[in-house]
Amino acid sequence: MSAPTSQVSREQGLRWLKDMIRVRRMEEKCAELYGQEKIRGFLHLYIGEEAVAAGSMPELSAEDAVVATYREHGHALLRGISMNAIMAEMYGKREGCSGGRGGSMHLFDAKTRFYGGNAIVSGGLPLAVGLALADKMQNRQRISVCFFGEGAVAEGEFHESLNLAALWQLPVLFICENNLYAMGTALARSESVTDIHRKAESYGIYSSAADGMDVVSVNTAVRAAVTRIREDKKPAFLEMRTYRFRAHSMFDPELYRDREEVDQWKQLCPIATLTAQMKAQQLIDDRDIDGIEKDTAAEIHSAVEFAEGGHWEPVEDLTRDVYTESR
Amino acid sequence: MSAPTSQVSREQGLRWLKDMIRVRRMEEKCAELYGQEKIRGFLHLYIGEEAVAAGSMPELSAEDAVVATYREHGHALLRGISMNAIMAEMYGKREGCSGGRGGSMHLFDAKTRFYGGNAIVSGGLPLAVGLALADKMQNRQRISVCFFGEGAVAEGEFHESLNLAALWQLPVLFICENNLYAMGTALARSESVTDIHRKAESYGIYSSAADGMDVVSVNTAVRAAVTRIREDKKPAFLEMRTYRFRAHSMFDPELYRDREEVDQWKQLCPIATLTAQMKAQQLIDDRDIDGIEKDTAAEIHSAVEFAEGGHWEPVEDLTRDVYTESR
Amino acid sequence: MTTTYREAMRAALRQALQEDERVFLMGEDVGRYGGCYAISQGLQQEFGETRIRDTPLSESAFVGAGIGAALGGMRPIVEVMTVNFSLLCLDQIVNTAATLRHMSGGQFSVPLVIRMTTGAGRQLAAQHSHSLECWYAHVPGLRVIAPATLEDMRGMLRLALEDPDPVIIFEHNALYNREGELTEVAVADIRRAAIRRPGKDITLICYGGNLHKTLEAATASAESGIDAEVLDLRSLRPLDDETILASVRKTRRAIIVDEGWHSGSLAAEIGMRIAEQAFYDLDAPLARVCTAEVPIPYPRHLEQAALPQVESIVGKVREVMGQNV
Amino acid sequence: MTTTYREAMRAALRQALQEDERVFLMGEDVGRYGGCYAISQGLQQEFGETRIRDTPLSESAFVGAGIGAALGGMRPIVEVMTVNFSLLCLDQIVNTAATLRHMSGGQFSVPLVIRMTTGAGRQLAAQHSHSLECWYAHVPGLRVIAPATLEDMRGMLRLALEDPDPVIIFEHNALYNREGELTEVAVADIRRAAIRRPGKDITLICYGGNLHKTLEAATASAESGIDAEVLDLRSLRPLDDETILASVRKTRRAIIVDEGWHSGSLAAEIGMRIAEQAFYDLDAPLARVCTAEVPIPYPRHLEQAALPQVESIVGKVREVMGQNV
Ligand SMILES: Cc1ncc(C[n+]2csc(CCOP(=O)(O)OP(=O)(O)O)c2C)c(N)n1
Ligand SMILES: Cc1ncc(C[n+]2csc(CCOP(=O)(O)OP(=O)(O)O)c2C)c(N)n1
Ligand SMILES: [Mg+2]
Ligand SMILES: [Mg+2]
Repeated sequence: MSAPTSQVSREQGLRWLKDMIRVRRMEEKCAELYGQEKIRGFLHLYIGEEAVAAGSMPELSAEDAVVATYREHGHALLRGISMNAIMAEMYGKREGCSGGRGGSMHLFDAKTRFYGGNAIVSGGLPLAVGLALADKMQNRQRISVCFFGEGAVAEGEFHESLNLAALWQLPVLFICENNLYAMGTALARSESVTDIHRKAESYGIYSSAADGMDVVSVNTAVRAAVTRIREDKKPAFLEMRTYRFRAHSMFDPELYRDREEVDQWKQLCPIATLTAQMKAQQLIDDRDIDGIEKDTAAEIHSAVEFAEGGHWEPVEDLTRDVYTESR
Repeated sequence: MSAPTSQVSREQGLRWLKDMIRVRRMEEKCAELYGQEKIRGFLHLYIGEEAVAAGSMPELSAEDAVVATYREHGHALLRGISMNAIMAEMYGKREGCSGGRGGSMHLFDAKTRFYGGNAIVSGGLPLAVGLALADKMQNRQRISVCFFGEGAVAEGEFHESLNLAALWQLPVLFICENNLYAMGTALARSESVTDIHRKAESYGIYSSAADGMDVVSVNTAVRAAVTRIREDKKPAFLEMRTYRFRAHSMFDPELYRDREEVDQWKQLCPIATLTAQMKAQQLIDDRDIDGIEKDTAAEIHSAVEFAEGGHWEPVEDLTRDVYTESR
Repeated sequence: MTTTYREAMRAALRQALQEDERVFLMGEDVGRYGGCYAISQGLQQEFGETRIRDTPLSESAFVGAGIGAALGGMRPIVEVMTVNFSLLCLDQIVNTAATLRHMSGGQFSVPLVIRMTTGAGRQLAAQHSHSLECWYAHVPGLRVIAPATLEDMRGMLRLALEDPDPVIIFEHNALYNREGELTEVAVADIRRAAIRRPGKDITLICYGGNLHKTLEAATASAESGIDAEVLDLRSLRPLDDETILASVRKTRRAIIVDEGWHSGSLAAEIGMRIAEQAFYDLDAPLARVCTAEVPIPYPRHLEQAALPQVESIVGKVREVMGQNV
Repeated sequence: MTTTYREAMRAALRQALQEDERVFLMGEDVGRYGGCYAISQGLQQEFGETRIRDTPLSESAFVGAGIGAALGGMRPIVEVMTVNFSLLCLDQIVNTAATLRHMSGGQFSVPLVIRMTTGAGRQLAAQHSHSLECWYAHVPGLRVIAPATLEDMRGMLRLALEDPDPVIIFEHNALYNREGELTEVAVADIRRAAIRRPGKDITLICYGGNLHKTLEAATASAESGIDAEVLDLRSLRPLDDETILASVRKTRRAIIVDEGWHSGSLAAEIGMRIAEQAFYDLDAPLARVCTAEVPIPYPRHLEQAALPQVESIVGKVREVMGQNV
C-alpha cells in the first residue's frame, strides 16, 4: 500500500487530501444537520470511502459522464458541483443542484454531466451503458463512469448491463465500491463467489481490484482503466475494496457488525494514511493540513449559510418539472 | 461422439430411440394439426433437440421436479405425462394436462411434478430454486431440474437464480439448451462470452458442456451432475449444445439463418445418429425401428382421437381456477 | 392508399430513421428476425445494424440503455416485444424514465419512445395476453398513447419522437394485419381524443385494439335505433377530459370499452372522471365492458368470452339505454 | 394492551413461525439487520438463519424462490423491503404467482404471502415513495390486503397464511411507530371491509395508512355538523362491494381517500363501482382525495402538499356536502 504512495508529488497529494477532507467534513456537517432536522429523509454517508471518489474523479475529463447511487455526496462534490448547491439540495431548497426536488439521494448536475443520485440499487448501470452507447453512436470520445455498491452485484441489472456493455463494446467504467456490506448483509451472505472483480471476467471485461482505502491505489487503477477504455473502446471494471465507517443510513442500529471490525478499518482511514505518509516523506507539515481544514471549514460554513438562505419552492409549483412543457 | 455410444446396451439404446422418436413424431403431428388449426396460439417445436430431454429424464426419480419453457412438449412427454393428456392440452380440451387452460406453452402435471411450461424467458429459474429450497428446508433428498434456452442467459433472473442456488447450496440442476438462437438472435449477438457453461463457474457452480445432439453424451453428463447434486447438496449446471431444425415458432420466416447451416446440423440428427450407430454395432435392425415407429404411430393416433373426443370447458366456468376457493 | 397497420408503422419508422440521424430502433429481434410481428422487416438491411439494433433478452438493461442514450442526445425507439415482457423493465421506466426530469429539478429530460405490442385474442394464454396500459397511464412523467386508426399508426410515432419526455406507444396485436385506406386528410394527434362516429344517444369510449369492435357495435346498435357516438381516446395519459366530457354532456350516457381486466382498468378512471365532473349531466348509470377477471385462457371460446366483444358492447348499450333484451 | 403497529406485526410473525414449521420469512435484511423497518428485530436469534433468511439484492429471484418454495410445501413469507423495489419482481408475481393455478388447470396453488411497506410521507423522494397498491389490485389471482388498525396488523398475517393463494400485504410506513390499544375483542378480517366510524351524511372510503387521517377528518367535519361514516377497505382485491354499497346507499354520498396518484388510482375503481351500481342512490357527485400527479418531491412542504391530508379531506367533504368554504 505504501509503495505507490512514494511517487506522490506534494501538489498531487495535497489535492487528494483536500478532496478527501472536503468530503469528510461536509458529511460530518450533514450528520449534524440531520440531527437538527435541517436535512431529512435518507442520508447515506460516504465517510471512510473518500479515497474512491477522490482517486477517480481527477482521471475524468469534463466531457465524461458520472452515474452514482444514493451514497453520492462525495462523487458529486469531487465531480465539481459546488458545496453550496449540494448543501442547498440536502435542505430541499430551490438553489440546490436538483432544484431541491431530489434531496440527498438525488443530486444531479447537467453542467458537470452528473446523472445522479439513483436510489434503486443497480438502477444506474443501464443508464451508464446507454450514455456510452450514445457516445459510441455519435463517435464521441468521452466515457461514462458508473459507481455502485457490491450489493448491486446480485441484481439482475448488473449482469444485463455488463453483458450489454461488453457485447457492444461501449466506453463504460464500472466502479464497484465494495464496502463489504449491503445495509446489514455481509458480502458472503449475498454472493456465492465474493471475489467481485472476477465476475466481470465472465463477460470478457477487463477487470481489476484496488485498495479502496488508499487514494493512490485507486488513482492508479482508475488511470489504467480509463486509458484502456479510451484506447480499446471497450468497458472496464474496477473493484474498490473499502469500508464505510458510519451506519448505512441515519436509521441503522448497526446490529450486524462488531465495533472491533469497524475500529480496525478506521485504522485504515484514507485521510490519516495519506497524511501520515506525506508527513513521513516530509512533503507536507501540519500547516498544510491546517490550511486545508480552515479552507474547508469556511467552505462548509458558507455552504450552510447558502442553504439556510435558500428558498422553498412555492407550493403552487408542486407539479412542475413532471413534463418538459410544464416548465 | 461415437466413443461413449459404444457402451450403449440394446435395451438402453432402444429406450432412447423410442423416446426420441415419440417426441419427434408427436411434434410432427402437432405441426400438421397446427396447419389444420386444431392447435392454435404459439407452438414451439423441439425437433432436433430430442436428445437433451431423452438423455436427461431417465436420470431423474419420480420425486424430482422439472421446470421447463414453452418449448416443453418433449420434456413433458418423457417426464411421463401421457401423450393423450398433452395432445388434449394442445387442443385446449378439458382432458388436457392443464385442463385445457394452458395450451402448448403451459403443460403442467402435479403427478409427475412437472411445473410447466413457462413462457417468460428465464421465468422458470427462480421457481426451480424455490422448489429446491423447500426440499432443502424439509430435508428431502429430491432435486429440481430446470431447462431453459441460451437466450435466457442474458436475463437478470438467470444471474440472480444461479447466485441464489449457489449461495444457499440448493439441489438444482440447471440445463441450458443452447440451440444457438433465441428466436432470430444468434448467440454471438446476445452474449459477450459465448461459452455459456463458463458463466456458471463465476458463481462457483460445477458446470460442464455436452454434445446435445448425442443422447449418450447428454445422459453421461446428466448422470454425473445428478450424482454430484445428490451427494454434494449443491447446484450444477450443464450446457447442452444443440440445434432446432424447425423455425422458432409457427410464425417465424427464418430470415436469420442459412439453409446450409440448418442442413449441416440436420446431419447430426440425434435419432439418425443413434440408429446408425446401433445398427453398425448390430444391436438393432430395421424391424426394431419399424416396431417403434408403428407403436408411436398408434400412440399418436389414439392421442389425436382422445383430443378430438375431448370436451370444451363450458363458458360458464370461465373464471374458474383463478383462486383456489373458486373451484 | 390501401395499406396495413403493419406497413403504416414500418413506414413511420422508416421515415423517422431517414429524417433524423439521432433516431435508432432497438429491441429483441428487431433486426435479423425482422421484428416478432414483422414490423421492422427490411429495416436492418436499409439502415444497418447500428441503427436497427438487436438486443439480448435483457429488457431492463436495454430499456435503461435507451434512457441513457436519450440523455446522451440520441432519439431511441425501444421496442419491448410485448407488454407482457415489460414487467421486467418497469423499474427503469417508472423509477428512472418517468422521474428523472423531476428528480433533477428539470435538468434532464428523457426523449425516449418505447413501443410495445399489447392485447389478447390470439390464443397466447395467460402470460402472453396482458393489457396493462392502465398501469402505465397511472404514472406521472410518462405520456401513453395508443393508435387505433391507420392514420394514427402512421403518424403518432413522429409526434412521440418530437415529445421531449418519455412516450409509451401501445400497439394492439390485432391491428397489424388490418388493411385500410390511408387518407391524406386525416392527421395523427397524440393530444386530443377523436370522435370516430358522431352520435347523440350514448358515448362509447374506447382506444387502440377495441375501436373497430366498438364501431361495429355502434353500427349494430343503430339497427335498434340507438345512435351511439364513438370516442377514441388516443392518449391514455394525459386523458383529454375536455373531449370526453363534451361528448358525455351531449349524449348523457357513457360506456367505456377496455381490454384491461375489469377491476382497476383504465375504464374505471375514465368512468370516475365522468362521475366526478359530469354527474348531473348523466341520464343513466355509467358502465364499462372490460375483460373478465381471469388470466387469459388458451382455448378460443374461453378467450373470446373473457374479452370485450361486439355483442357484449351491444348488450351493454341496450342495457344502459333501457332496452330490455 | 398498549403496543405499536411494529410490535403487532412482529408478534404476528413470531406466532406464525411458532405455530407452523413450514412458515419462514425471507427478504433483504430481515435477519441480521433486523428488517429495514425493524419489524423482524430479534427473530433471527429466536428462529435461526434458515427460517429468518437474509437474501441478496435479487428481488426477482427471491420472490420467485418464494413461489417455488410455496409449491414445494412451505409457507413462505417474503418481505419485499418496499413496494418501490417490487417493480423488479413484478414479472414473478404477475406471470407466475398469479397465473400458475389457472394455467395449470387448478393443479398448483401458490400459498405465498408477500409483505411490502408502502407509502410516502418520510421525505424519501421520487423513487422511494410509491403507493402502487392499485397495480396489484388489478391482477386476478392475487389477494391484496392492507391493515390499518392494530388488530388487523396483528391478525391479518395469519389469515393470509391460511389462504391457499398468493396474498400481498401492504403495510404503510407511517403506521409502524403508531401506538395504540390492542383490543382482544376486535378481530382481524381480510374479507370484509369495516366501518370504523358510523355516520349518516357521507361515506369516506379509505385503507391502510390513510385511515387515521380520514378518521381525523371525520372528527373535524363533525364540528361543521357533518356526520361522516368511515369505511376501511381492508381488502383491496377482491373489494367488498356489499359493505361499500350498503354504506353509500345509506349516506348517499362518497369520497374515496387514496395515497395513489390520482389518475388510475384504486379510488377510481371504487368510485366507478359506486357509479355503476348505486348511481340512483347518490345525492352528490362522487369525489376522491388522492396524491397529486407528481413524483414525490423531497422537501416536506411539497411532499405534504402532494399527499392526501386531513385538511384536504375535510375540504372535499364540505365541497361534496355543498358547504361553501
Ligand atoms: C432494488 C433495491 N432493493 C433494495 C433497496 C434498499 N437498499 C438501499 S441501499 C441497500 C444496500 C445496498 O448496498 P450496496 O450496493 O453494497 O451499497 P452501499 O450502501 O454499501 O454503498 C439496500 C438493500 C434499494 N434501494 N433498491
Ligand atoms: C422475458 C421475455 N422476453 C421475450 C420473450 C419472447 N421470446 C419468446 S422465446 C424467445 C427466444 C428465447 O430463446 P432461447 O432462450 O434460446 O430458447 P429457444 O427458443 O431457443 O429454445 C423470445 C425472445 C419472452 N417470451 N420472454
Ligand atoms: Mg456495500
Ligand atoms: Mg435458443
